[in-house]
Amino acid sequence: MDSALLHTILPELILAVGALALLMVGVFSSNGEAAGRLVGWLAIAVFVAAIIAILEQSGVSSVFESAFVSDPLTRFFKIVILVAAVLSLLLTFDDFGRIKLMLFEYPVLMILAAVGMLMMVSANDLIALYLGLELQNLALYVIAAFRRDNIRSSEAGLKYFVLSALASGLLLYGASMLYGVTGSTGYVAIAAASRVPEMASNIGLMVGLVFVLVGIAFKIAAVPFHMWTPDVYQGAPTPVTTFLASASKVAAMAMIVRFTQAALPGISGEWRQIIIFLSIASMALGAFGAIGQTDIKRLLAYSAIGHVGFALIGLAANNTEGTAGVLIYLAIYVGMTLGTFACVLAMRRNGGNVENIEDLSGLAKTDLTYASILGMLMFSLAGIPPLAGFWAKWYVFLPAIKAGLYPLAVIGVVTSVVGAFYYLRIVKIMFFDDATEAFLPRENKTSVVMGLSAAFILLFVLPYVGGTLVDAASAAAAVLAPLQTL
Amino acid sequence: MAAAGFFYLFAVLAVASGAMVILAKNPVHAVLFLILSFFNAAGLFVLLGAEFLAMLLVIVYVGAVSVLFLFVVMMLDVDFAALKAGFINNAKIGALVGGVVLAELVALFSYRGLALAPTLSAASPIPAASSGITNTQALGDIIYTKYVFFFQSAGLILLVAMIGAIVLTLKHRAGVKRQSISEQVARTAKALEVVKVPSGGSVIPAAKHPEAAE
Amino acid sequence: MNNILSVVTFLPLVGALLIAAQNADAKRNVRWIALWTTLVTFFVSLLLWWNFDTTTAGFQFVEEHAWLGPLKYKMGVDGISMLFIILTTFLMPLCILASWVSIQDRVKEYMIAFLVLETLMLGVFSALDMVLFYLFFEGGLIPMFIIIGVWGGKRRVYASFKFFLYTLLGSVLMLLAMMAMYWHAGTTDIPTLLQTKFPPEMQTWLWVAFFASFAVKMPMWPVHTWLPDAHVEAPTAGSVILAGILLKMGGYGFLRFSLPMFPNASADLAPFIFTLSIVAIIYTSLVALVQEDMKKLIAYSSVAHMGYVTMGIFTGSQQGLDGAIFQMLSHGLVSSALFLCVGVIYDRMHTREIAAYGGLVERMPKYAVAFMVFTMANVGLPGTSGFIGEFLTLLSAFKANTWVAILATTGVILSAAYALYLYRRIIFGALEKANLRSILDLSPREVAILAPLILLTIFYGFYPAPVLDVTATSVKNLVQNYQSAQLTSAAALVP
Amino acid sequence: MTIGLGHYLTVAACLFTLGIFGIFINRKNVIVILMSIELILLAVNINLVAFSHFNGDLVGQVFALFVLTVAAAESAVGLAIIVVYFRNRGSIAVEDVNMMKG
Amino acid sequence: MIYAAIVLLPLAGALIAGLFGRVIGDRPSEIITTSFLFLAAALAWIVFFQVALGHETHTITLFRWITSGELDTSWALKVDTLTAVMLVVVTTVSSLVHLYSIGYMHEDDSRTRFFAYLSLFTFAMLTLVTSDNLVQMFFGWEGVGLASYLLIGFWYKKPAANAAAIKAFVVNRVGDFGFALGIFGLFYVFRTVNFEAIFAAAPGAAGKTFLFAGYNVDILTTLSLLLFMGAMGKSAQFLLHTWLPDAMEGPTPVSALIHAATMVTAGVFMVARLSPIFEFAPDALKFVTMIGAVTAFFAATVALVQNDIKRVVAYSTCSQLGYMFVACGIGAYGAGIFHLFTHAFFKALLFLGSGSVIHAMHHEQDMRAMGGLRKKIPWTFAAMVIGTLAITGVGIPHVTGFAGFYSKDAIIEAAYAANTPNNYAFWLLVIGALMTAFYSWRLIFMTFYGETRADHHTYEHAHESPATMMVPLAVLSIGATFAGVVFISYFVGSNEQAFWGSAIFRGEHNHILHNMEEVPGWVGLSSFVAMLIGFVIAWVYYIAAPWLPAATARAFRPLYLFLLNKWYFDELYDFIFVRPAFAIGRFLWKGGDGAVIDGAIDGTAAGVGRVTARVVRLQTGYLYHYAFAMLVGVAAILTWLTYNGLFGGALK
Repeated sequence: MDSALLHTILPELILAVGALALLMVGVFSSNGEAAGRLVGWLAIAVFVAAIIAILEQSGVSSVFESAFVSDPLTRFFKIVILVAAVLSLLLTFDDFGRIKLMLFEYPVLMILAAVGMLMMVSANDLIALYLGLELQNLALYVIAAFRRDNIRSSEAGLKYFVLSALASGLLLYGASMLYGVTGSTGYVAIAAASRVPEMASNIGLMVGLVFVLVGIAFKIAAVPFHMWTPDVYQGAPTPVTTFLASASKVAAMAMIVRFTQAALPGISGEWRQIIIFLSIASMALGAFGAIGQTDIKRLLAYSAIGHVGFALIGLAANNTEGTAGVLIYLAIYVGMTLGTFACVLAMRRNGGNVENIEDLSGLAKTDLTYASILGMLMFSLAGIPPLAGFWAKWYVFLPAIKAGLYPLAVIGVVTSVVGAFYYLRIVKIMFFDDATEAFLPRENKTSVVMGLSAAFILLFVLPYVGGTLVDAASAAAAVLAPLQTL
Repeated sequence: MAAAGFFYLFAVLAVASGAMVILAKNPVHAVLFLILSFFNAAGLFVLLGAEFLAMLLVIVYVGAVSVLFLFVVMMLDVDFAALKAGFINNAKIGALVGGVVLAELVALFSYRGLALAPTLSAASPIPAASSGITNTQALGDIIYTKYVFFFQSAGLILLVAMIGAIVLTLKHRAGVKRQSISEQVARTAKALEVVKVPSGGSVIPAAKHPEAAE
Repeated sequence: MNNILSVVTFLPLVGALLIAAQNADAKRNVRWIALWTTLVTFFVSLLLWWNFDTTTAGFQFVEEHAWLGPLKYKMGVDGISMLFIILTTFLMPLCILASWVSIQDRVKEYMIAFLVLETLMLGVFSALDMVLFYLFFEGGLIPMFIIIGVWGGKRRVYASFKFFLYTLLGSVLMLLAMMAMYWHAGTTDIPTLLQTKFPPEMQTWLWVAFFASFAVKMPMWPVHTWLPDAHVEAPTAGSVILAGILLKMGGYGFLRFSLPMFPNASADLAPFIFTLSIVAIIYTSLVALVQEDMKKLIAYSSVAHMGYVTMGIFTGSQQGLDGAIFQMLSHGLVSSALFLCVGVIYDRMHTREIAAYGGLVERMPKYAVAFMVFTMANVGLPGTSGFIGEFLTLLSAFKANTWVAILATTGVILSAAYALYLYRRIIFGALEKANLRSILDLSPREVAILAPLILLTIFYGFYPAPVLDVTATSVKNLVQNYQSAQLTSAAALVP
Repeated sequence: MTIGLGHYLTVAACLFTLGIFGIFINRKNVIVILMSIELILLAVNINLVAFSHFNGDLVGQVFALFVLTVAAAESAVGLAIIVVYFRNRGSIAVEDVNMMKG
Repeated sequence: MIYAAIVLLPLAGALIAGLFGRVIGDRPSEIITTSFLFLAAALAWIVFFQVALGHETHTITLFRWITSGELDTSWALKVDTLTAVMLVVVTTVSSLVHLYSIGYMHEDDSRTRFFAYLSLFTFAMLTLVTSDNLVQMFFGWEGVGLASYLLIGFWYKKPAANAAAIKAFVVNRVGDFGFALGIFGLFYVFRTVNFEAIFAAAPGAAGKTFLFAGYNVDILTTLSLLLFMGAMGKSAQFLLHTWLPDAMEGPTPVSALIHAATMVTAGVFMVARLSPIFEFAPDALKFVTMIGAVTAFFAATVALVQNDIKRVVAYSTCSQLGYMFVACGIGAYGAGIFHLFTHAFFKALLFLGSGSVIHAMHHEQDMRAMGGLRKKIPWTFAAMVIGTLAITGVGIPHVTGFAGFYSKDAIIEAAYAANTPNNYAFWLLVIGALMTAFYSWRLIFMTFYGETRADHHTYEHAHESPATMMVPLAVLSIGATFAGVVFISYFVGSNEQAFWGSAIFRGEHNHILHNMEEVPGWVGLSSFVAMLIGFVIAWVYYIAAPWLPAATARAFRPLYLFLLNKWYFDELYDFIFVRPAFAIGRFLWKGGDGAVIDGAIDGTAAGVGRVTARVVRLQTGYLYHYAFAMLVGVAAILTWLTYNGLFGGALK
């Protein structure tokens, strides 16, 4: 194994080897509870090591017959994914510890899921894409159902599994069609084929495109392939939901970005139509669906659906700015999501976690810091400046306008106003309503995540924070620029 | 001609038994139909010159997966009487949509045929029959070389599946005594304490170890 | 001196941080810090006025720093925005004082919200980057939403949501237009955009998008209904800020963006604006006549007065623009003062029902005088600041279209009717209600709040030059550009 | 009469559709849903092998090989989840899997 | 300097009394304001002699006011003859009213406020008459309106006073609506609002047209009419007169100062001041004449039957203002101003006399509850008689007479000379004179003659007013007696041209002065005869045959009621303006804002709610529905794309 190859796959290697090692550590340690914590912390160390390995990388390299690429784009996604993984793992300790669920398998599965995500991000081949996706999926099915004694958790796992397997099947069917008509599973060859003029309306290519996109759309929870989201978000343990909503979503978006732009630049007209459709449907349904919710996790699920719609706007623009917009959107969205779920985790009363939105009533009177952070997150999710959420929207709408997608942009902003309603509702409940019983004291790790998230969305407006991120995203997006010539 | 005959035989049987999988009222029957379907698909594979995959299909699916299905179907003490497959009210609309998809796929394939890309060139050509390399060998040649990445990834997937299946289903039943070797090894003499019991007194020192009382 | 604008803008934020560091129980400290912060800000802003060069139309006190990519942190003022800054910093200490006693609940949050709001408002008027402008423009929604929702009246939730969503819907369209402008001009720098010539058909769309935002903010008929609700429910100081400054952002936006950047569209759509303005003036005046809630009445009168502003702006003439700016400033003083007046008796009686009052002059002569001055200013009596703006805008309207002038001038009759009718029902008459017999006249604190407003209202009525001089050059420049744009487009039509 | 690519694809499409159909026509037993998914994967495999044959390229078979692998793993996890669910709910009727909705 | 002093002294008084009245006390406030006014009056007389008789004209610019582009207005003092006359009238009457009020208001708690208002009014009136531009004039115009509003509503506890105050302000605003439009129009046409510049440019605009309200109309006629609308409002002319009688709710000195002598004559002043414009708008002048004549007639008819002593005088004022407008309308500005000048004396006298009566009767204003007072208050009686003699124009033709004799006769003669269609102006004015005599004497007879109808207690305690009230009556009586004979030669007579100088402009087609000298002799006598007839009828009705009024009223009951109810103008306006305004307001509020706009918004919100409910219902929780949704999605996308890709080709 030559050193260039090693360097390219080092992050994944660290994670995979780390997972195996931690498995050993867990298996051979005696005390279950302590082992879980130990492995958890070690897993964080592994993640951090992987992040460092990614930061060490530079340039563009592709290995394994070009099935695996590493470039600024993949590194951007990977860092976001790993940061999300670290923070959602951090949120796990207290919550799982309380219900005696901090088993060592959990961190190991998370690492393996992360490996899968990283493979999805780097996939430049349909087989690599599929394997990465499945590696991630299988781990996620398990951790979604991780509370074995909890019927909601197992129902979430079941639903997630069944529908996800169906989606994988659809994706595979599409992949097989793409392979069939282009004779290759590699993106490079597929892209070359897609650029041939007579392939422009090739049936196989169309069918392949539709089915693969549908499969990925399921993962990012775009309407109408979103149906699993509210149920799974609600049923899965909150730290798992956090992971699902952040890292998994980023990985899937990375997949769709590279698949559309790197594999099928020749038929961008077609896939953009699909993306626009998904985008509009997601934004609208996300906005309307969330209004009717009483459970905060379900609400966040609909919010996530809506946000995917917004992120897809950047993709629909099919230009470098659009890609950068997607990246920025995701990074900010992950920041907001982590904070929001940390806040959800902090909603604890004597009986344990509460998830009803009404439970937040009058929070500003009992815990102003908490209420302020959550309120800020809500305004940010609603896209009100100067918070980060606004910038997320700015950077996806901007390229859409450049690309002339005016109706899409108008629909987007109108739905964002509808969406603002339910975010405001939460603020209203916290700030305007009468106080109810106070929550139990916040736990340190939860507070840390909340604080980090709040600092991020508040300080994004500063050039050191936002500027850095925007520059990185722009550089990352530039990788795909040569492919967008059509 | 014979190939065509076999194709139709396998194809029809595969599709028919596939249909029975979803229509059978008894899940056990469904599993058996699934096995039948797989057998026929394996037949199709053989027709296509993919002997290794055909064998694999039979071994992995019929031998392992389907048996696993049967096992679970039987294990879960399901009341089969209650599980009679009543068709849903809106099966018609479902059938309609499903039919549309199928019709579209089939119609599209036949309307223009499936044009293959002019850029098409085999990355790993199937060795000519004259070369004497069997299908299995040919696959083996590339799986461990060109596609080692996929192979390793598949290994991880299986690992995840294993961990997952175990962590989900393994029950740590309370009250079940298990041997703990490490605890046994780590046993010290203190585990056994010799106490003098004063006549009429208690073995347990009062309020010294309140948790011990539980 | 070269970053004085930023200092003015962010001083309140510093104050807010200081307050955030205070213990929530230290209400006294919190109030004093807030007051001093706003006072210092006011005095620093006076430096701006002092050093302002009235002979140039360009932007002054400009500062520019790198920000996010192509976006720059760029601040600066010209004759159009200068006075709004002073108005803002001037009204803020009054707001703090007005809340001194009436706000006892969650004082810390209240003051933070106000100070943050001040920073955002100042930012709106001094931003020279479109996106920066939008940031401040929209950001103001958050503290205002909180202010109405937390310290508001019974229907505060409805009002705050209406306020928020209404204005948000308007401004998101503007955001898209800004993006389109960015792609066309390659920059979000306002001075550059002011020089950019947008193609006429593009102008129309951009104009409409900006209009959506500013019309709601102004508010213009028929998108005004959030205002009465918001005013009625907001605490006194909230109403003051709402009427005094937030509404001005719409007018400022028209002056800063719509008119100079899309001159052809503005000229084409001026009749549309005139129509809405006239409807606003007549319609809302009539509605004001029958109100039973004091704040609602004043709110409707605000809508009517803003009608003069929009009308004046879109005449595209020196008098119209001068008048519109003056009307906004004057309205900032007068309607703020009226809301403060309502607040004075609301604090005592806890009702805003007009019917609950009557004959107050007997017990509150000082109050009656103050209220009279502001009522008359509201009516547009010459000798008060209310007259100048109304007069100038109507004067300019006559040139634009006589029908517009005629219909708009009916507003002076109606405004007299509703304002005096209100005054009569509250102040005059016999003091019959038993619970009013012990009502107290203005306290020294309230005098301190209202006295500056009275003085300025009358002073500017007699001597508006300090204001008109500041705006003159910039407005002249704007008008020239506007008119030359009409000429070039007319010339372009000739083959 | 030669059997061409289209024939195989048609067979695969039929199985594929049956698989999808099986998922939502079935209201009683979750395991049948798993079987339907297997049908879908089988259809995919037929596609892949057929393409592999007609393109003269082994990659399709490699792909199919991994699909088979993954499918097996997926079944294992799926069945595990079903077992867990059954323990909690005492039923694996699809109609009963609706604790959460809205 | 002296001009500034005249204008600013009242302001200073107003500010001192208004702001510090509570501190310094009632009496000092009264003394300060009154003495300031007397000082101003003295200065005004000096100015009058300097300017009017010395033929000097001055314009002093104080400081900038509104500057915006071409619009450049300043606070200025323009003093020419016309102004000087007004200065004299205003300051004299005002100072006397101040003095009078010290006595009249001595029981009132809010005296300082009253004096502050009076001085404020005087200030506003003085700025009005000294303005050199339209905007400052408008300032004064509205300023006097404010003071009038404040003073009418001075007794704020009286609902009627409040209502009258608002009515006065709002009706005046209707007039100001026209005035303001006129200013806008003048600015639009001439790009300036300064009198000098406008007057210089006006001839050039004569006969030219512009587009106004969609019609091509004569510039100067239109603008003159608009400006005259302001005058109609302020001077309570027909259609906009309704506020004046109601304004009598204010204290009587106010009625004397504002609603008789000064403010209401501002309209006349304005027409005279703007004569360089009106002269080029003959159609507008015809309208002025017509309105004036109709008002003179109409108000007189109403005055015939009123029972409130002040209302009689108020309608009389209204009527007399009509005379002045007729004079202006036919181009005899000098005569109009002359009548204004004399009218100020005798009408103030009548009002203050009425005030004295009311004072004596403990604020009883109904003449039906008076009678026989001449013995109780002889000096007041004497003053009232002088006033009546003056207003009815008693005099010996070609020899001498009271003030009204000169001024009114001049107008009636001019009206004949103007040769209006059918001489309608002349006849209306003559009939008006007849009625004037009737109602004026009716007032005297009902109040001072016959048996008293007051209750015993009141009558017994009726007493003569204090000196502060009687001195002004005396001074005004002198004015009412001699103002005519002294000044006739300047205002309309031989020295006319020199007296007015450039203050009044007469177009080249204006031959009214010439024509006046050629009217037949009977014209000169007609008013005298009318006056006599009126007096006789009054005598018959109220002295000789006291049962006759009631009988007449019964006989002509509809007519009587029609007049008693002031031609039902208030009811009419209430019906067509006030009620609809409130009704429309309510409709727009509840219907427009409430149902339509908020309805649409709330409806949208409700619609969102309905959509939400459907979306939520879609999420059934059933796996097969979820799968089904996915399949539908696939089918839809596939169908759309293949349709487009294969058959449409539109994507490329």
